[in-house]
Amino acid sequence: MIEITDQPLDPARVTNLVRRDGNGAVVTFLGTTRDHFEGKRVLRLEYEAYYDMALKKLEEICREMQQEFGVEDVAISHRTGLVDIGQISLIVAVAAPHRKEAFYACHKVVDRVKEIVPIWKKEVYEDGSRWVACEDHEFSPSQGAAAETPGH
Amino acid sequence: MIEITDQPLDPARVTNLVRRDGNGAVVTFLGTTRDHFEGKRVLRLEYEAYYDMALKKLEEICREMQQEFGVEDVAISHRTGLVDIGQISLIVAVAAPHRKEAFYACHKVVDRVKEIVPIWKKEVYEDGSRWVACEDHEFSPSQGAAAETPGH
Amino acid sequence: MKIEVRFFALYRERAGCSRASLDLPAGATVADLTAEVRRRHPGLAPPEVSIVVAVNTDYAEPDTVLNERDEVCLIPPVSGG
Amino acid sequence: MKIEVRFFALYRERAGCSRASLDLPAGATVADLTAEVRRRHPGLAPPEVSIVVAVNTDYAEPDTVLNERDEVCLIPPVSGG
Repeated sequence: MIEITDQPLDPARVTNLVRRDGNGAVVTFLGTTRDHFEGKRVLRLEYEAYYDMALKKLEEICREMQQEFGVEDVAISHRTGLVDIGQISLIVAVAAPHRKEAFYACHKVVDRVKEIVPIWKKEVYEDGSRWVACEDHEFSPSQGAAAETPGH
Repeated sequence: MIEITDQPLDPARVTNLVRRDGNGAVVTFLGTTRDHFEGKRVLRLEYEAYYDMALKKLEEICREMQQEFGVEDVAISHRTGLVDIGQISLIVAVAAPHRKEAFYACHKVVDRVKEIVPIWKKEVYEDGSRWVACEDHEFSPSQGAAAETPGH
Repeated sequence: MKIEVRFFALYRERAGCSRASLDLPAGATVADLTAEVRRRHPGLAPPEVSIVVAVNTDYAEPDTVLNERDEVCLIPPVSGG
Repeated sequence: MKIEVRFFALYRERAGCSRASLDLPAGATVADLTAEVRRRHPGLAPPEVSIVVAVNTDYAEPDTVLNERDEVCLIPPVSGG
Protein backbone atom coordinates (compact mmCIF):
# COMPACT_ATOMS: atom_id res chain seq x y z
CA MET A 1 0.00 0.00 0.00
CA ILE A 2 1.23 3.46 -0.83
CA GLU A 3 -0.47 6.77 -0.22
CA ILE A 4 0.20 10.49 -0.11
CA THR A 5 -2.30 12.44 1.94
CA ASP A 6 -2.78 15.81 3.60
CA GLN A 7 -4.55 14.15 6.54
CA PRO A 8 -2.82 13.07 9.80
CA LEU A 9 -1.12 9.68 9.47
CA ASP A 10 -2.16 6.65 11.51
CA PRO A 11 0.72 4.29 12.46
CA ALA A 12 -1.56 1.51 13.71
CA ARG A 13 -3.55 1.41 10.48
CA VAL A 14 -0.45 1.40 8.26
CA THR A 15 1.33 -1.21 10.40
CA ASN A 16 -1.68 -3.52 10.41
CA LEU A 17 -1.73 -3.51 6.61
CA VAL A 18 1.49 -5.56 6.49
CA ARG A 19 0.82 -7.98 9.35
CA ARG A 20 0.14 -11.59 8.36
CA ASP A 21 0.35 -14.82 10.34
CA GLY A 22 3.36 -15.97 8.30
CA ASN A 23 5.30 -12.81 9.13
CA GLY A 24 7.13 -13.00 12.44
CA ALA A 25 8.69 -9.54 12.22
CA VAL A 26 7.15 -6.13 11.60
CA VAL A 27 9.34 -3.01 11.50
CA THR A 28 7.71 0.40 11.40
CA PHE A 29 9.48 3.71 10.84
CA LEU A 30 7.89 7.01 11.84
CA GLY A 31 9.45 10.19 10.57
CA THR A 32 8.41 13.05 12.80
CA THR A 33 9.03 16.75 12.38
CA ARG A 34 11.83 18.02 14.59
CA ASP A 35 11.65 21.18 16.62
CA HIS A 36 15.01 22.71 15.77
CA PHE A 37 17.56 23.19 13.00
CA GLU A 38 21.01 24.52 13.75
CA GLY A 39 19.77 26.10 16.94
CA LYS A 40 16.76 27.76 15.33
CA ARG A 41 13.31 26.86 16.53
CA VAL A 42 11.13 25.35 13.82
CA LEU A 43 7.46 26.35 14.09
CA ARG A 44 5.98 23.99 11.53
CA LEU A 45 6.69 22.30 8.21
CA GLU A 46 5.09 22.49 4.81
CA TYR A 47 5.30 19.54 2.46
CA GLU A 48 4.76 19.78 -1.26
CA ALA A 49 4.60 16.81 -3.65
CA TYR A 50 4.63 16.16 -7.37
CA TYR A 51 1.91 13.59 -6.76
CA ASP A 52 1.84 11.54 -9.96
CA MET A 53 5.57 11.03 -10.03
CA ALA A 54 5.85 10.57 -6.25
CA LEU A 55 3.29 7.76 -6.30
CA LYS A 56 5.11 6.13 -9.20
CA LYS A 57 8.45 6.31 -7.36
CA LEU A 58 6.91 4.88 -4.19
CA GLU A 59 5.64 1.95 -6.27
CA GLU A 60 9.13 1.50 -7.72
CA ILE A 61 10.59 1.39 -4.22
CA CYS A 62 8.17 -1.36 -3.21
CA ARG A 63 9.27 -3.39 -6.25
CA GLU A 64 12.92 -2.83 -5.33
CA MET A 65 12.27 -4.36 -1.90
CA GLN A 66 10.80 -7.44 -3.51
CA GLN A 67 13.83 -7.81 -5.76
CA GLU A 68 16.48 -6.97 -3.20
CA PHE A 69 15.14 -8.62 -0.04
CA GLY A 70 12.25 -10.81 -1.20
CA VAL A 71 10.01 -8.63 0.94
CA GLU A 72 6.44 -8.28 -0.28
CA ASP A 73 4.63 -6.65 2.60
CA VAL A 74 5.47 -2.95 2.46
CA ALA A 75 3.25 0.03 3.27
CA ILE A 76 4.31 3.65 2.79
CA SER A 77 2.25 6.66 3.84
CA HIS A 78 3.55 10.19 3.28
CA ARG A 79 1.90 13.35 4.48
CA THR A 80 1.81 16.67 2.64
CA GLY A 81 0.63 20.16 3.46
CA LEU A 82 1.06 21.83 6.84
CA VAL A 83 2.53 19.56 9.51
CA ASP A 84 3.01 20.68 13.11
CA ILE A 85 6.13 19.88 15.15
CA GLY A 86 6.20 16.36 16.56
CA GLN A 87 3.67 15.09 14.07
CA ILE A 88 4.30 12.20 11.72
CA SER A 89 5.25 13.05 8.13
CA LEU A 90 6.22 9.55 6.96
CA ILE A 91 5.29 6.01 7.92
CA VAL A 92 7.03 2.97 6.46
CA ALA A 93 5.88 -0.46 7.63
CA VAL A 94 7.58 -3.64 6.47
CA ALA A 95 6.78 -7.21 7.49
CA ALA A 96 8.73 -10.38 6.74
CA PRO A 97 9.04 -13.88 8.13
CA HIS A 98 12.32 -12.93 9.86
CA ARG A 99 13.55 -9.71 11.43
CA LYS A 100 16.74 -9.16 9.45
CA GLU A 101 14.94 -8.65 6.14
CA ALA A 102 12.27 -6.53 7.82
CA PHE A 103 14.86 -4.18 9.37
CA TYR A 104 17.02 -3.90 6.24
CA ALA A 105 14.09 -3.36 3.90
CA CYS A 106 12.41 -0.77 6.13
CA HIS A 107 15.65 1.20 6.46
CA LYS A 108 16.23 1.00 2.72
CA VAL A 109 12.72 2.19 1.91
CA VAL A 110 13.22 5.30 4.05
CA ASP A 111 16.59 6.00 2.40
CA ARG A 112 15.07 5.61 -1.05
CA VAL A 113 12.09 7.82 -0.24
CA LYS A 114 14.50 10.58 0.69
CA GLU A 115 16.60 9.99 -2.44
CA ILE A 116 14.15 9.66 -5.31
CA VAL A 117 10.61 10.67 -4.36
CA PRO A 118 9.70 14.20 -5.50
CA ILE A 119 8.44 15.58 -2.22
CA TRP A 120 9.80 18.77 -0.66
CA LYS A 121 9.82 20.03 2.88
CA LYS A 122 9.93 23.67 3.96
CA GLU A 123 10.87 24.55 7.52
CA VAL A 124 9.18 27.67 8.85
CA TYR A 125 10.98 29.65 11.58
CA GLU A 126 9.93 32.71 13.51
CA ASP A 127 12.02 34.87 11.18
CA GLY A 128 11.91 33.06 7.88
CA SER A 129 11.87 29.69 6.19
CA ARG A 130 13.97 27.36 4.04
CA TRP A 131 13.41 24.46 1.69
CA VAL A 132 15.21 21.51 3.23
CA ALA A 133 17.36 19.62 0.76
CA CYS A 134 19.22 16.35 0.74
CA GLU A 135 19.25 15.65 4.42
CA ASP A 136 20.29 19.14 5.54
CA HIS A 137 23.65 19.08 3.77
CA GLU A 138 22.78 21.82 1.42
CA PHE A 139 21.05 24.97 2.49
CA SER A 140 21.35 27.00 5.59
CA PRO A 141 18.71 29.52 6.55
CA SER A 142 21.30 32.24 6.96
CA GLN A 143 22.54 31.83 3.40
CA GLY A 144 19.16 31.97 1.71
CA ALA A 145 19.64 30.89 -1.90
CA ALA A 146 22.93 29.15 -1.23
CA ALA A 147 24.55 26.69 -3.58
CA GLU A 148 22.77 23.41 -4.18
CA THR A 149 24.73 20.21 -4.47
CA PRO A 150 24.16 18.58 -7.83
CA GLY A 151 22.40 15.24 -8.03
CA HIS A 152 20.14 13.61 -5.52
CA MET B 1 10.50 1.82 29.82
CA ILE B 2 10.69 -1.94 30.16
CA GLU B 3 7.92 -4.34 31.08
CA ILE B 4 7.05 -8.02 31.05
CA THR B 5 3.34 -8.69 31.12
CA ASP B 6 0.82 -11.45 30.48
CA GLN B 7 -1.61 -8.94 28.96
CA PRO B 8 -1.89 -8.16 25.20
CA LEU B 9 0.74 -5.66 24.06
CA ASP B 10 -0.15 -2.23 22.67
CA PRO B 11 2.21 -0.94 19.94
CA ALA B 12 0.79 2.60 19.95
CA ARG B 13 1.28 3.00 23.69
CA VAL B 14 4.84 1.65 23.65
CA THR B 15 5.80 3.70 20.57
CA ASN B 16 4.41 6.90 22.05
CA LEU B 17 6.61 6.45 25.13
CA VAL B 18 9.75 7.20 23.08
CA ARG B 19 8.43 10.03 20.90
CA ARG B 20 9.79 13.50 21.68
CA ASP B 21 9.93 16.66 19.58
CA GLY B 22 13.71 16.44 19.28
CA ASN B 23 13.52 12.92 17.86
CA GLY B 24 12.97 12.84 14.10
CA ALA B 25 13.02 9.06 13.78
CA VAL B 26 11.06 6.36 15.59
CA VAL B 27 11.61 2.68 14.77
CA THR B 28 9.29 0.07 16.21
CA PHE B 29 9.74 -3.68 16.02
CA LEU B 30 6.83 -6.05 16.55
CA GLY B 31 7.59 -9.71 17.01
CA THR B 32 4.51 -11.74 16.19
CA THR B 33 3.89 -15.45 16.63
CA ARG B 34 4.18 -17.35 13.35
CA ASP B 35 1.72 -19.99 12.21
CA HIS B 36 4.15 -22.68 11.11
CA PHE B 37 7.47 -24.36 11.88
CA GLU B 38 9.07 -26.73 9.39
CA GLY B 39 5.72 -27.39 7.78
CA LYS B 40 3.90 -28.04 11.05
CA ARG B 41 1.01 -25.86 12.01
CA VAL B 42 1.55 -23.99 15.28
CA LEU B 43 -1.63 -23.60 17.33
CA ARG B 44 -0.37 -21.18 19.98
CA LEU B 45 2.70 -20.26 22.01
CA GLU B 46 3.46 -20.29 25.69
CA TYR B 47 6.05 -17.91 27.10
CA GLU B 48 7.77 -18.38 30.42
CA ALA B 49 10.10 -15.85 32.05
CA TYR B 50 12.54 -15.70 34.94
CA TYR B 51 11.10 -12.30 35.74
CA ASP B 52 13.66 -10.74 38.09
CA MET B 53 16.60 -11.59 35.86
CA ALA B 54 14.74 -10.81 32.63
CA LEU B 55 13.90 -7.30 33.85
CA LYS B 56 17.52 -6.79 34.90
CA LYS B 57 18.79 -7.92 31.47
CA LEU B 58 16.32 -5.65 29.68
CA GLU B 59 17.64 -2.75 31.73
CA GLU B 60 21.20 -3.73 30.79
CA ILE B 61 20.23 -3.74 27.11
CA CYS B 62 18.84 -0.20 27.41
CA ARG B 63 22.14 0.92 28.95
CA GLU B 64 24.06 -0.77 26.12
CA MET B 65 22.11 1.30 23.58
CA GLN B 66 23.07 4.48 25.35
CA GLN B 67 26.73 3.49 25.33
CA GLU B 68 26.86 2.07 21.81
CA PHE B 69 24.60 4.47 19.89
CA GLY B 70 23.95 7.37 22.26
CA VAL B 71 20.29 6.39 22.12
CA GLU B 72 18.28 7.17 25.25
CA ASP B 73 14.70 6.65 24.22
CA VAL B 74 14.10 2.89 24.28
CA ALA B 75 10.96 1.01 25.29
CA ILE B 76 10.74 -2.77 25.49
CA SER B 77 7.57 -4.71 26.21
CA HIS B 78 7.59 -8.51 26.33
CA ARG B 79 4.58 -10.72 26.73
CA THR B 80 4.42 -13.98 28.65
CA GLY B 81 1.84 -16.72 29.11
CA LEU B 82 -0.44 -18.01 26.35
CA VAL B 83 -0.11 -16.10 23.07
CA ASP B 84 -2.28 -16.87 20.06
CA ILE B 85 -0.93 -16.99 16.50
CA GLY B 86 -0.48 -13.58 14.88
CA GLN B 87 -0.40 -11.81 18.23
CA ILE B 88 2.47 -9.64 19.38
CA SER B 89 4.96 -11.19 21.79
CA LEU B 90 7.60 -8.43 21.74
CA ILE B 91 7.61 -4.70 21.10
CA VAL B 92 10.80 -2.66 20.87
CA ALA B 93 10.47 1.06 20.19
CA VAL B 94 13.52 3.30 19.73
CA ALA B 95 13.58 7.00 18.97
CA ALA B 96 16.56 9.17 18.04
CA PRO B 97 17.20 12.47 16.33
CA HIS B 98 18.22 10.63 13.12
CA ARG B 99 17.08 7.40 11.54
CA LYS B 100 20.37 5.52 11.30
CA GLU B 101 20.83 5.29 15.07
CA ALA B 102 17.16 4.46 15.55
CA PHE B 103 17.29 1.56 13.07
CA TYR B 104 20.61 0.17 14.34
CA ALA B 105 19.67 0.42 18.01
CA CYS B 106 16.21 -1.12 17.52
CA HIS B 107 17.70 -4.06 15.57
CA LYS B 108 20.39 -4.52 18.20
CA VAL B 109 17.88 -4.49 21.06
CA VAL B 110 15.90 -7.29 19.43
CA ASP B 111 19.08 -9.33 18.85
CA ARG B 112 20.15 -8.86 22.46
CA VAL B 113 16.72 -9.75 23.84
CA LYS B 114 16.94 -13.06 22.01
CA GLU B 115 20.52 -13.62 23.20
CA ILE B 116 20.56 -12.80 26.88
CA VAL B 117 17.07 -12.37 28.34
CA PRO B 118 15.82 -15.45 30.21
CA ILE B 119 12.49 -15.89 28.49
CA TRP B 120 11.43 -19.14 26.84
CA LYS B 121 8.90 -19.91 24.16
CA LYS B 122 7.07 -23.19 23.66
CA GLU B 123 5.36 -23.91 20.38
CA VAL B 124 2.25 -26.05 20.67
CA TYR B 125 1.23 -28.21 17.66
CA GLU B 126 -1.73 -30.47 17.12
CA ASP B 127 0.41 -33.48 18.01
CA GLY B 128 2.91 -32.13 20.49
CA SER B 129 5.05 -29.19 21.46
CA ARG B 130 8.66 -28.04 21.68
CA TRP B 131 10.66 -25.44 23.53
CA VAL B 132 12.10 -23.16 20.89
CA ALA B 133 15.77 -22.47 21.36
CA CYS B 134 18.32 -20.08 19.92
CA GLU B 135 16.44 -19.00 16.85
CA ASP B 136 15.27 -22.43 15.73
CA HIS B 137 18.76 -23.78 15.14
CA GLU B 138 18.56 -26.30 17.86
CA PHE B 139 15.56 -28.46 18.39
CA SER B 140 13.25 -30.10 15.97
CA PRO B 141 9.85 -31.35 17.08
CA SER B 142 10.47 -34.78 15.55
CA GLN B 143 13.59 -35.31 17.65
CA GLY B 144 12.02 -34.50 20.98
CA ALA B 145 14.84 -34.12 23.51
CA ALA B 146 17.51 -33.52 20.89
CA ALA B 147 20.96 -32.15 21.59
CA GLU B 148 21.22 -28.57 22.69
CA THR B 149 23.99 -26.36 21.40
CA PRO B 150 26.13 -25.06 24.22
CA GLY B 151 26.12 -21.37 25.02
CA HIS B 152 23.67 -18.76 23.92
CA MET C 1 7.38 23.43 -30.49
CA LYS C 2 5.74 24.46 -27.23
CA ILE C 3 6.75 22.71 -24.02
CA GLU C 4 4.81 23.21 -20.81
CA VAL C 5 7.06 23.14 -17.75
CA ARG C 6 6.05 22.85 -14.11
CA PHE C 7 8.10 24.26 -11.23
CA PHE C 8 7.98 22.85 -7.72
CA ALA C 9 8.97 24.02 -4.24
CA LEU C 10 12.25 26.01 -4.25
CA TYR C 11 12.19 26.43 -8.04
CA ARG C 12 8.55 27.55 -7.99
CA GLU C 13 9.37 30.20 -5.41
CA ARG C 14 12.54 31.36 -7.16
CA ALA C 15 10.91 31.46 -10.58
CA GLY C 16 7.81 33.13 -9.18
CA CYS C 17 5.59 30.84 -11.22
CA SER C 18 4.38 27.25 -11.06
CA ARG C 19 4.08 26.75 -14.82
CA ALA C 20 5.69 28.21 -17.92
CA SER C 21 5.32 27.61 -21.62
CA LEU C 22 8.62 27.49 -23.50
CA ASP C 23 9.21 27.74 -27.25
CA LEU C 24 11.89 25.25 -28.26
CA PRO C 25 13.04 24.03 -31.66
CA ALA C 26 11.79 20.60 -32.73
CA GLY C 27 14.22 17.93 -31.50
CA ALA C 28 15.23 19.98 -28.48
CA THR C 29 16.63 18.03 -25.54
CA VAL C 30 16.35 18.33 -21.79
CA ALA C 31 19.68 20.19 -21.82
CA ASP C 32 18.24 22.72 -24.30
CA LEU C 33 15.24 23.17 -22.04
CA THR C 34 17.27 23.80 -18.88
CA ALA C 35 19.45 26.28 -20.81
CA GLU C 36 16.32 28.17 -21.85
CA VAL C 37 14.95 28.04 -18.30
CA ARG C 38 18.22 29.43 -16.93
CA ARG C 39 18.12 32.24 -19.52
CA ARG C 40 14.62 33.23 -18.44
CA HIS C 41 15.22 32.68 -14.70
CA PRO C 42 18.89 33.37 -13.97
CA GLY C 43 18.34 33.07 -10.21
CA LEU C 44 16.80 29.60 -10.37
CA ALA C 45 19.99 27.66 -9.65
CA PRO C 46 23.70 28.51 -9.52
CA PRO C 47 25.62 27.61 -12.71
CA GLU C 48 27.51 24.77 -11.03
CA VAL C 49 24.25 23.06 -10.08
CA SER C 50 22.57 20.88 -12.68
CA ILE C 51 18.81 21.27 -12.83
CA VAL C 52 17.09 17.89 -12.60
CA VAL C 53 14.21 17.37 -15.00
CA ALA C 54 11.42 14.79 -14.99
CA VAL C 55 9.77 13.89 -18.28
CA ASN C 56 6.50 11.98 -18.08
CA THR C 57 7.04 11.24 -14.38
CA ASP C 58 10.54 9.77 -14.74
CA TYR C 59 13.94 11.34 -14.20
CA ALA C 60 15.37 12.28 -17.61
CA GLU C 61 18.96 12.50 -18.87
CA PRO C 62 20.21 15.77 -20.39
CA ASP C 63 20.24 14.22 -23.90
CA THR C 64 16.61 13.08 -23.71
CA VAL C 65 14.72 14.48 -26.72
CA LEU C 66 11.51 16.31 -25.86
CA ASN C 67 8.16 16.15 -27.61
CA GLU C 68 5.14 18.39 -27.47
CA ARG C 69 2.67 17.15 -24.87
CA ASP C 70 5.50 15.69 -22.73
CA GLU C 71 4.86 16.35 -19.05
CA VAL C 72 8.02 18.24 -18.08
CA CYS C 73 8.83 19.21 -14.47
CA LEU C 74 11.83 20.81 -12.81
CA ILE C 75 12.75 18.84 -9.71
CA PRO C 76 14.70 20.69 -7.02
CA PRO C 77 16.64 18.51 -4.53
CA VAL C 78 14.05 16.30 -2.87
CA SER C 79 13.56 16.28 0.90
CA GLY C 80 10.63 14.04 1.70
CA GLY C 81 10.30 11.91 4.81
CA MET D 1 25.56 -26.17 52.73
CA LYS D 2 22.09 -26.17 51.21
CA ILE D 3 21.56 -24.51 47.83
CA GLU D 4 18.08 -23.91 46.45
CA VAL D 5 17.96 -24.27 42.67
CA ARG D 6 15.16 -23.22 40.31
CA PHE D 7 14.46 -24.92 36.97
CA PHE D 8 12.81 -23.13 34.05
CA ALA D 9 11.08 -24.17 30.83
CA LEU D 10 12.77 -27.17 29.17
CA TYR D 11 14.80 -27.99 32.29
CA ARG D 12 11.74 -27.75 34.51
CA GLU D 13 9.87 -30.19 32.28
CA ARG D 14 12.80 -32.59 31.98
CA ALA D 15 13.59 -32.51 35.70
CA GLY D 16 9.93 -32.80 36.60
CA CYS D 17 10.32 -30.13 39.25
CA SER D 18 10.63 -26.37 39.40
CA ARG D 19 12.80 -26.24 42.52
CA ALA D 20 15.26 -28.53 44.21
CA SER D 21 17.37 -28.29 47.35
CA LEU D 22 20.92 -29.57 46.93
CA ASP D 23 23.47 -30.46 49.61
CA LEU D 24 26.88 -29.23 48.54
CA PRO D 25 30.18 -28.91 50.43
CA ALA D 26 31.13 -25.42 51.61
CA GLY D 27 33.10 -23.64 48.85
CA ALA D 28 31.32 -25.55 46.09
CA THR D 29 31.30 -23.87 42.66
CA VAL D 30 28.78 -23.59 39.86
CA ALA D 31 30.55 -26.52 38.17
CA ASP D 32 30.08 -28.64 41.29
CA LEU D 33 26.41 -27.72 41.31
CA THR D 34 25.80 -28.65 37.67
CA ALA D 35 27.64 -31.96 38.24
CA GLU D 36 25.32 -32.72 41.14
CA VAL D 37 22.27 -31.68 39.08
CA ARG D 38 23.36 -34.00 36.25
CA ARG D 39 23.81 -36.86 38.72
CA ARG D 40 20.28 -36.39 40.02
CA HIS D 41 18.69 -35.68 36.62
CA PRO D 42 20.69 -37.55 33.96
CA GLY D 43 18.18 -36.62 31.23
CA LEU D 44 18.39 -32.87 31.85
CA ALA D 45 20.98 -32.11 29.18
CA PRO D 46 23.33 -34.21 27.02
CA PRO D 47 26.92 -34.44 28.36
CA GLU D 48 28.31 -32.29 25.54
CA VAL D 49 25.98 -29.43 26.48
CA SER D 50 27.05 -27.11 29.26
CA ILE D 51 24.25 -26.12 31.62
CA VAL D 52 24.07 -22.36 32.01
CA VAL D 53 23.57 -21.12 35.56
CA ALA D 54 22.47 -17.76 36.88
CA VAL D 55 23.49 -16.71 40.36
CA ASN D 56 21.67 -13.77 41.89
CA THR D 57 20.16 -12.83 38.50
CA ASP D 58 23.45 -12.76 36.57
CA TYR D 59 25.04 -15.36 34.34
CA ALA D 60 27.76 -17.14 36.35
CA GLU D 61 31.01 -18.78 35.28
CA PRO D 62 31.67 -22.46 36.19
CA ASP D 63 34.28 -21.43 38.76
CA THR D 64 31.96 -19.05 40.61
CA VAL D 65 31.87 -20.02 44.29
CA LEU D 66 28.37 -20.47 45.71
CA ASN D 67 27.05 -19.34 49.07
CA GLU D 68 23.98 -20.37 51.01
CA ARG D 69 21.08 -18.04 50.22
CA ASP D 70 22.37 -17.40 46.67
CA GLU D 71 19.51 -17.36 44.17
CA VAL D 72 20.57 -20.11 41.77
CA CYS D 73 18.68 -20.86 38.53
CA LEU D 74 19.33 -23.22 35.64
CA ILE D 75 18.88 -21.36 32.37
CA PRO D 76 18.05 -23.43 29.28
CA PRO D 77 18.77 -21.79 25.90
CA VAL D 78 16.69 -18.64 25.81
CA SER D 79 14.12 -17.99 23.09
CA GLY D 80 12.31 -14.78 23.87
CA GLY D 81 11.01 -12.34 21.31
